[in-house]
Amino acid sequence: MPLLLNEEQTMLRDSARGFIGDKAPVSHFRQLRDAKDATGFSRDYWRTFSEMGFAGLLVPEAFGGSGLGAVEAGVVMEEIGHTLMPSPFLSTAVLGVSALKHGSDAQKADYLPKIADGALLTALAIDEGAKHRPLQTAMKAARSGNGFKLNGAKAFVVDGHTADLLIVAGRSAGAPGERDGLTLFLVDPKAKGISVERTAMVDSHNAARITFDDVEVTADSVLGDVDQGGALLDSVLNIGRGAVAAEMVGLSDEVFGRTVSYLKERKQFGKLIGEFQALQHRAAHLYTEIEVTRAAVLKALQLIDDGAPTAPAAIAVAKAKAGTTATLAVQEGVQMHGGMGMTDQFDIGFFMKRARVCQELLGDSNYHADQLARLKNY
Amino acid sequence: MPLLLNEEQTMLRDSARGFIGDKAPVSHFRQLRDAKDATGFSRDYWRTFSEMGFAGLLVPEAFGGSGLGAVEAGVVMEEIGHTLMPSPFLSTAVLGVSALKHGSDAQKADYLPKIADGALLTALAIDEGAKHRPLQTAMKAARSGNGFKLNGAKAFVVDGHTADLLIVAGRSAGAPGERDGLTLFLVDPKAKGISVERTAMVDSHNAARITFDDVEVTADSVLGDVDQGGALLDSVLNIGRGAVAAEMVGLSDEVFGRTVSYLKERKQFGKLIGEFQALQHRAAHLYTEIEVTRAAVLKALQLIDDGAPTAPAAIAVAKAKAGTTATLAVQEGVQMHGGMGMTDQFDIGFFMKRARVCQELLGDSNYHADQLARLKNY
Amino acid sequence: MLGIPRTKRMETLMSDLDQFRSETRAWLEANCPPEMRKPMSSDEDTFWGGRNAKYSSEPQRLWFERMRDKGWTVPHWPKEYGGGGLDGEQTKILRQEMAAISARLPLVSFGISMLGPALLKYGTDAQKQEHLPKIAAGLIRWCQGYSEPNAGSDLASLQTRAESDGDDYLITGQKIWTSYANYADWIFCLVRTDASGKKHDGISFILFDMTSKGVSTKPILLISGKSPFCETFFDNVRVPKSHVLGTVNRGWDVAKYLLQHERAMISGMGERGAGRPLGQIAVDSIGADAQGRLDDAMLRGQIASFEVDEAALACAAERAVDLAKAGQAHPAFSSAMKYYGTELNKRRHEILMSSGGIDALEWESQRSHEGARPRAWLRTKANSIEGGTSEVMLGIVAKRILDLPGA
Amino acid sequence: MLGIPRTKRMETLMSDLDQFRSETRAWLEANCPPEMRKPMSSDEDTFWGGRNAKYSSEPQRLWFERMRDKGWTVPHWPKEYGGGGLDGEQTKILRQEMAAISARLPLVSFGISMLGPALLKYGTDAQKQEHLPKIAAGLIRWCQGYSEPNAGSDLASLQTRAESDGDDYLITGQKIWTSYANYADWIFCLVRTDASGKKHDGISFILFDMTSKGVSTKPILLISGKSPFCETFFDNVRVPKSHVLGTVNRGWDVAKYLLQHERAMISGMGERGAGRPLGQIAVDSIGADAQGRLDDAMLRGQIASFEVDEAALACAAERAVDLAKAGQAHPAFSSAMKYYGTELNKRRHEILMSSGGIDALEWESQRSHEGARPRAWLRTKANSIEGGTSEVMLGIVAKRILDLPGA
Repeated sequence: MPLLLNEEQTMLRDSARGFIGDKAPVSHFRQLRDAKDATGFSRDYWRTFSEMGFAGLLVPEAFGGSGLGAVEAGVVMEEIGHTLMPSPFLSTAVLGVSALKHGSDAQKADYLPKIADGALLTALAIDEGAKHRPLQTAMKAARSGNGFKLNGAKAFVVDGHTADLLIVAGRSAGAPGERDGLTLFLVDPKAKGISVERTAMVDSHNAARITFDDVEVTADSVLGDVDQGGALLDSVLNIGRGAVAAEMVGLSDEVFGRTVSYLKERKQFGKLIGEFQALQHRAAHLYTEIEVTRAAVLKALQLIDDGAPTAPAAIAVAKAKAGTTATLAVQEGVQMHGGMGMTDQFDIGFFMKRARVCQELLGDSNYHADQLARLKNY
Repeated sequence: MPLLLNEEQTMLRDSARGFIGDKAPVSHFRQLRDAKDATGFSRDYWRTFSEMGFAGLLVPEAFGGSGLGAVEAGVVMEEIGHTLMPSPFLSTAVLGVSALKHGSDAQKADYLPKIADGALLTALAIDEGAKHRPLQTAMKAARSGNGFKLNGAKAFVVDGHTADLLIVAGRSAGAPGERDGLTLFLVDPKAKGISVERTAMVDSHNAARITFDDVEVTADSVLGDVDQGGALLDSVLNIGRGAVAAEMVGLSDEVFGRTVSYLKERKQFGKLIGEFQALQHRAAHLYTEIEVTRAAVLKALQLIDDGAPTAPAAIAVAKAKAGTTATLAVQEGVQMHGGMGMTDQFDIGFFMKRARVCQELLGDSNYHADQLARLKNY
Repeated sequence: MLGIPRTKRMETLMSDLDQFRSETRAWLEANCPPEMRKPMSSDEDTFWGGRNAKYSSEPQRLWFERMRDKGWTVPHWPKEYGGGGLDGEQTKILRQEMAAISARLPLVSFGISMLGPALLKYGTDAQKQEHLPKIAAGLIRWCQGYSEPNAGSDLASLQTRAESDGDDYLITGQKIWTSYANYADWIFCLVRTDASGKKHDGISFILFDMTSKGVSTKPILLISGKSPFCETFFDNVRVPKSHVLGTVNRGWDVAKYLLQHERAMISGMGERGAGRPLGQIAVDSIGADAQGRLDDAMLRGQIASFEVDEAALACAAERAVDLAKAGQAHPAFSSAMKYYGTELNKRRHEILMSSGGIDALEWESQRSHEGARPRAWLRTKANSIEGGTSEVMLGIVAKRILDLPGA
Repeated sequence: MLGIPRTKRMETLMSDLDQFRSETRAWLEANCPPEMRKPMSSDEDTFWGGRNAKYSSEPQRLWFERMRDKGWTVPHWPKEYGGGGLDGEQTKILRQEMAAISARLPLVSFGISMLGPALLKYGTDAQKQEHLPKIAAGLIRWCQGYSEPNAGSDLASLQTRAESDGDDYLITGQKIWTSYANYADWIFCLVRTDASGKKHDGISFILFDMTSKGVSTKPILLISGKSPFCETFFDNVRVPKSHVLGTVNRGWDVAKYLLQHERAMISGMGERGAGRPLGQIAVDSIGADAQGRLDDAMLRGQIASFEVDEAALACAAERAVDLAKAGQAHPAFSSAMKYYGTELNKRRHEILMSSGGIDALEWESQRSHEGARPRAWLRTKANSIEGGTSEVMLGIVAKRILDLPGA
């Protein structure tokens, strides 16, 4: 398969770009932030997004979706990266759908059509410590009657404050660090014993800390097999990582574009600053990094869609590379904008903040480089 | 103490610079290399060096030396770094003397005056594997009668092929990786069971691989205390590391100076290449790195002379930093010299080769950064 | 050539200094209130002086007044201007003894750190008499009017104009990045007194009261949140010509002199080597493995490499001071240090963010001290812009130290 | 907008290609000698052709002759010039099938990789008839005369002059970095035919026989040891004017076209992703800890970061080919790839040196294969110089892709 978007993917991109660029430019995000909007995203836009088929992008056609794959998810995420539009696309349309596709027939029939309709929002609750370490999951999932009782706390639950359904990783057996013994649960955030605290993040996007205090869940709420959630979780996380990497490509591209424009308009010492060779070389280097990253991310998404055994390594590469490239892009962006880049009035700082969050989200560059080394046995 | 050379140290530097720069410029080294000289250094020059007091620089005055310290050793090493003069200064005057100073009165009386006279050469035999890991010493030193029997192999023994006395780290107790159980031995390289293979190195300096096959040594040949050689070894290695770091400062400085000169004389595209801002910024960065490194190395050497408890951390910083700076200096040096920098006819490649060897010598930048982390408990 | 006897003449000198040290130690012990011996943890802990100065606590007032009375708000200034009259070695000892008990600075001000040195060098007797004692006594708080929206790195292209009107100038224009302009009593300011020649000529360095008619300020919100920076506007502000510091149209000399002080200050901004090692801060949030090593091998490596660089920079800073004392310092070396120090400080805060992980992403909660870590991180991004960008610093090194052509 | 049916027209096309693939596979299986299915381990394993060509083995001769007879030394060239007449997809399949059995290239030559494309684009019919078949058949070995001692990155400032003398030129000057000039039969060469105008004008691209009177060569010793590079001297070498390729004084166009091919080739030089992972090579010499991780945590981190970059570059190289096929490639993108690929390859070899440690410092022993590792390391330092320096590549990206002013 060529490492290019095909015709349909290009149309999808144009369509996403049209909507996101027109309706939700960075000023839309700024407005939500300044208003300290309680939801953190526009429900109206999400409705339109759903009508356009984006909420159900990955939902199988049998359940009312488009049945598309990781590449298409990446296409949309990249456009989101350009304007930082807050939306439940990642949490619900990517992570939620990817998880629920592994559910029982009943679970799929229950949830997937509602997601495609834009009527149901989900959130994936994995992280517990300061860093993304899914195997370190410690949340207790003790058998209790016919079901389980959950105890523990989750952090960095993206869109956790608006979710209608939580997908929660618990430990039903084994010890933190072990792969066996993980189970995924579908949990109603209104269930007794759950408390959700929205966390105000540096990027003004949405996340929550959620504590579970003797939360009872039935056996029906298990997603996949008990104790065997590790593989399912990997597959869900990997598509999420690819999607976040795609967002970082869009973000890097946007920052870079704005920076190159600034180089062509800002004068210092009687010259356009883009005439200074030191900046030219740094810009050319950054350009190359972004193009290299773009290829790595597309490749990883294609391999996921192919079900290739090399997909996990490719995702580790993509997420690691996208993280370092986005970090470089925003650092160069702020520095080359000089003092103006430091002001809240300029948008460039938003990208720096979002890039930092995207780094941590689903594992930072260090985590994924380490994963690559493990996969290659060294 | 100010982080500057004092008056005497400045005079010492001028004196060393006078001799080394005049008598042993890089062409002297080139000549030895081209001739595949069997000794690898000029014995005549070593004699003069000794007469000037350099061989006995660290030898206590009571044993015919100048009783100076690590800073002064660094002063000479830095000058050596400028011209790559091959000499036994590191192996004998720095490492050998620093080790023998911890010897018994008899050992000191036996060896130190001869070193100061330029009549005795020593070599320190530590490394066994691919990387410098002194605690991993595995060479067996089994008790045998009144003495010990040595079995094993040493690599990267600087000046091992010309040494009159080997100072050998052996394991008299414990297992590789343990600190206790190391003992240092003074061994005659002509002893039965020893075979010395001179290794031709990338930098055309001198090193040897030495194998020990049932080599008998007496109890008198133990340097310091049996099983307790670790601390002694640390102190010897640390002064050696500081000395090599100083050599790398000299080397970096020399390469940088040559490169800046080239930037001012080579024309391309109708300009001196030093007019290109991208190169200017890289040169300015490298300048800063070298100055920062210079300060770190001098500080570490001063702390050694002070017997400060912070000396080991400072040495780790100095050797780690000197390694990365020298690597950067030679890489920029070759690149900025373009094709000419790649030719054997230009000297610049010699510095790249020597920098690589200095990196590995007594622990590379990674080793020392790791040491720093251990010293700081993380 | 070897074995030259060590010089002995330092010894008598040392005993004088030793005595100064013990007296100073005793005085500090007796006079520095215990509350003033803790690291500053908020802006409130800094006493800035000025017409509207407020003490945040009684110990703060006591400590300031005692130090002021001894002249030790500006220990190295001449006594006639309210200083302590100490020489370099004595000043260093005072700093060391203060550091030893973690004593806070009694007074922080741009008057001390920036304007003062320029006044001492370029001021007329009248100007020195007028301004220095008030700075030393914390009576007047100063701000700096340098940058303009279209004169950032290219400071000399500034446009704020001072038109001659009899014995006065009428000043009109806009400044930006004026720290604490909204709290300052007076400003030292670069203005264009002659627009006909080269841009570096025709600039004058002038002092005036911020309550003058036509001065207004507006705070700037940064990506890290609230900031001390302001936009400052001058609309026909009348200033006597006698308020020019140095020669008219030669203000660039004064500015350059002062910038070197600023750069040296900024290069010292990182928390180099002080406090808890970065690796242990990371262990606090990420944990350690069985061997006690940070349980993120990649990050541990990055931290170790950083700490090598940071420790080396601390040595270079120490050496820079010693070189300056010995009269061997290159005047442009502060630019190299400013570049290196600020780039390192940015790296430090990237590492702190990575070490904090998810927890370091919170922006407003009490748990996160209102996002202290991410705000500090974002704030450091300005380090390599303010006081001369890294690019400008590298250019200065290339030109003035390396003498590269066309730099 | 979603759910557009996937296009079906590829399917019939695929079946033709599938058939070509299976035929090719069968032919290779039958005709590629087993000895030619191993990676090349020394220079001897490469067959370069030429008047003095020697086969290092009988299988080498057989394999070359069989491939030559099928036109597959240059599979994508037209059959009339001795090529295989394959289209892009077929050529790719042939390469894939050869790679699948590790088949060696039957013939390596600058005639194929560099001059050929230029001849096909710019050659007259007579020139094509004269030269292409001899290249395809390995009869003539070519070398490239571009760089001069004072025209490195600034290639267009070359000074070798061609003076008109009736129907001939008389060529005088010096070239440098002429690979294998001492073995080559002919040279393609840039010479100045007009010194009056701008430096890019007045250059011609000319072909001549290396046995011509006045040609001499001298090998260059590199920091890595022996090299294929030579200095090449021309002293009044007489060359017919008909040997100019393309238009007289427009040789720069030909050179640029050809340089793009060279850059694409060099950017592919790294051993990207092929063979044993770097981390395992390091484990071979340094060892692993109890968890199987390389027992040098710092180095492990550097290797992992490198492998991320290298894997990403491999994707970018794949994408560059796909973009080119789709007609969407920016013509200057090869400069970006050349820059990135060569910098990465240098980094790879730094890591290999660090991984080898002490053992990788040996220069001459048999144990070290005569210093293979350090020599390879040193050789990579030229990657970012030859075929256009990294600095020139970045400049091209800045100018042609980013359209930055004055680049």
